Amino acid sequence: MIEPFVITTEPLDPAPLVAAVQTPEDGAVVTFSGVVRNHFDGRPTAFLVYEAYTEMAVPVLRQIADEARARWPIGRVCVHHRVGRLEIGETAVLVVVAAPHRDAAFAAAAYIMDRIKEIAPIWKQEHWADGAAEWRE
Amino acid sequence: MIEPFVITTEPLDPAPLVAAVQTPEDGAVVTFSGVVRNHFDGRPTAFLVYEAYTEMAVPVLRQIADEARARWPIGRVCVHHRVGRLEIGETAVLVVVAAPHRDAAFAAAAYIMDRIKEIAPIWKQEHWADGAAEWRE
Amino acid sequence: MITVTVRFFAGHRDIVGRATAQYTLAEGTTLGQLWEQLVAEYPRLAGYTGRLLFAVNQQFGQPTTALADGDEVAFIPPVSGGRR
Amino acid sequence: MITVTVRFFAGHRDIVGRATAQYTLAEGTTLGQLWEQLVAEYPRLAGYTGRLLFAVNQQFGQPTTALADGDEVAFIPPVSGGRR
Repeated sequence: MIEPFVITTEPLDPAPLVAAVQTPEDGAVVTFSGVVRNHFDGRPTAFLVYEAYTEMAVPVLRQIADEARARWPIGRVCVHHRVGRLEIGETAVLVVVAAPHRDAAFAAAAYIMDRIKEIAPIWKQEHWADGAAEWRE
Repeated sequence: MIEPFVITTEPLDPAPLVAAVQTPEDGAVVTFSGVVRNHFDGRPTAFLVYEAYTEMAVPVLRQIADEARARWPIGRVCVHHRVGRLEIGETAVLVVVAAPHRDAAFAAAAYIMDRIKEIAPIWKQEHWADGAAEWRE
Repeated sequence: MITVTVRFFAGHRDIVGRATAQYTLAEGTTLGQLWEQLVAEYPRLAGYTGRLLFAVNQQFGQPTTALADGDEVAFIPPVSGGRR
Repeated sequence: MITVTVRFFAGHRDIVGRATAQYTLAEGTTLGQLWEQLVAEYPRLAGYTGRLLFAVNQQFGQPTTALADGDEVAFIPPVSGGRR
């Protein structure tokens, strides 16, 4: 049994989430993976540290999924966000949306990611290759 | 080594495709899974049969990816389409797009699916639960 | 005269009853003319006129595309549909 | 008087130097008033005024939200950014 909304220090794997959202009603599953890039605006990144207000972030993720469900005919949604130190190429967030048809699944997944960036209490600290560090705000 | 554009009778697994598209430049990977639904416009489906003009479909998939790349700043793309008999819940097509930023990855993945439905020589035969069958046209 | 191979898929194959056929045609025959000939031979194909794609040697063509000896021709019925 | 717990995250925690603090406040103190008090105590927080979210007991609140004894308050600095 996969929890739909999770904040975790463990590496993220989309496969069980995709399996968890899919029902026989759904013709479309869209998975968004947010991955740690090797630079930001041209400045090389060494690694990232993500931090969350977990007790609040989990219900906020649920709220965001409910917002999406009110806007588009979608099925199940999973959002798992990793926290702690992440290396280049590691997955920071997975958003998985199932829907009967693909337009709704795409629109809802994009919306959920936008809203996570707007209101989910999850922060990213960029550790630059030159040793400096700063919270991305 | 994953071929980017494939028509296959084998079950599809997104994991190696996601790994194949991802480079250190990419902050976003969008995966679309097209899945066999249990009904179409309310009529129960038993299973589907997909057929492709494989020698043409593979270059057409590549062309569609190039069209997307001309429109949005994206990285690597994989499109794998299954053919043969597929049961309810099985994945018929995987479209995986990596990009530096997520808007381009979402837009390109949706565009690629739309174009596949428009021009890729791949056909779907619906086998209804009542025993009838017809090509979806 | 030229000889071309025609491949039939999906609904077309069901109507024609086979997956490939060879046709010997006058030089300069176009894709559109070959399609008309097929419709005359298999009247049930007529419903596809105007809603199919043309291909020669695995590349999209036009009704006006002239055929050459040895070409592989495909008339591509509407593809797999499904709501977005 | 009421006592509330304030949790600090990310850039706020770096400025304040700790992750939680308890404040004893007059009855009816609002989230906005508590934020003003924190800015007075930690002037480097001032740059966040107008671009942060408020939360009480893990739910979003407004500057006008009145606090109650035992509340857990969080001032949420702008979240993780990144271009779309």
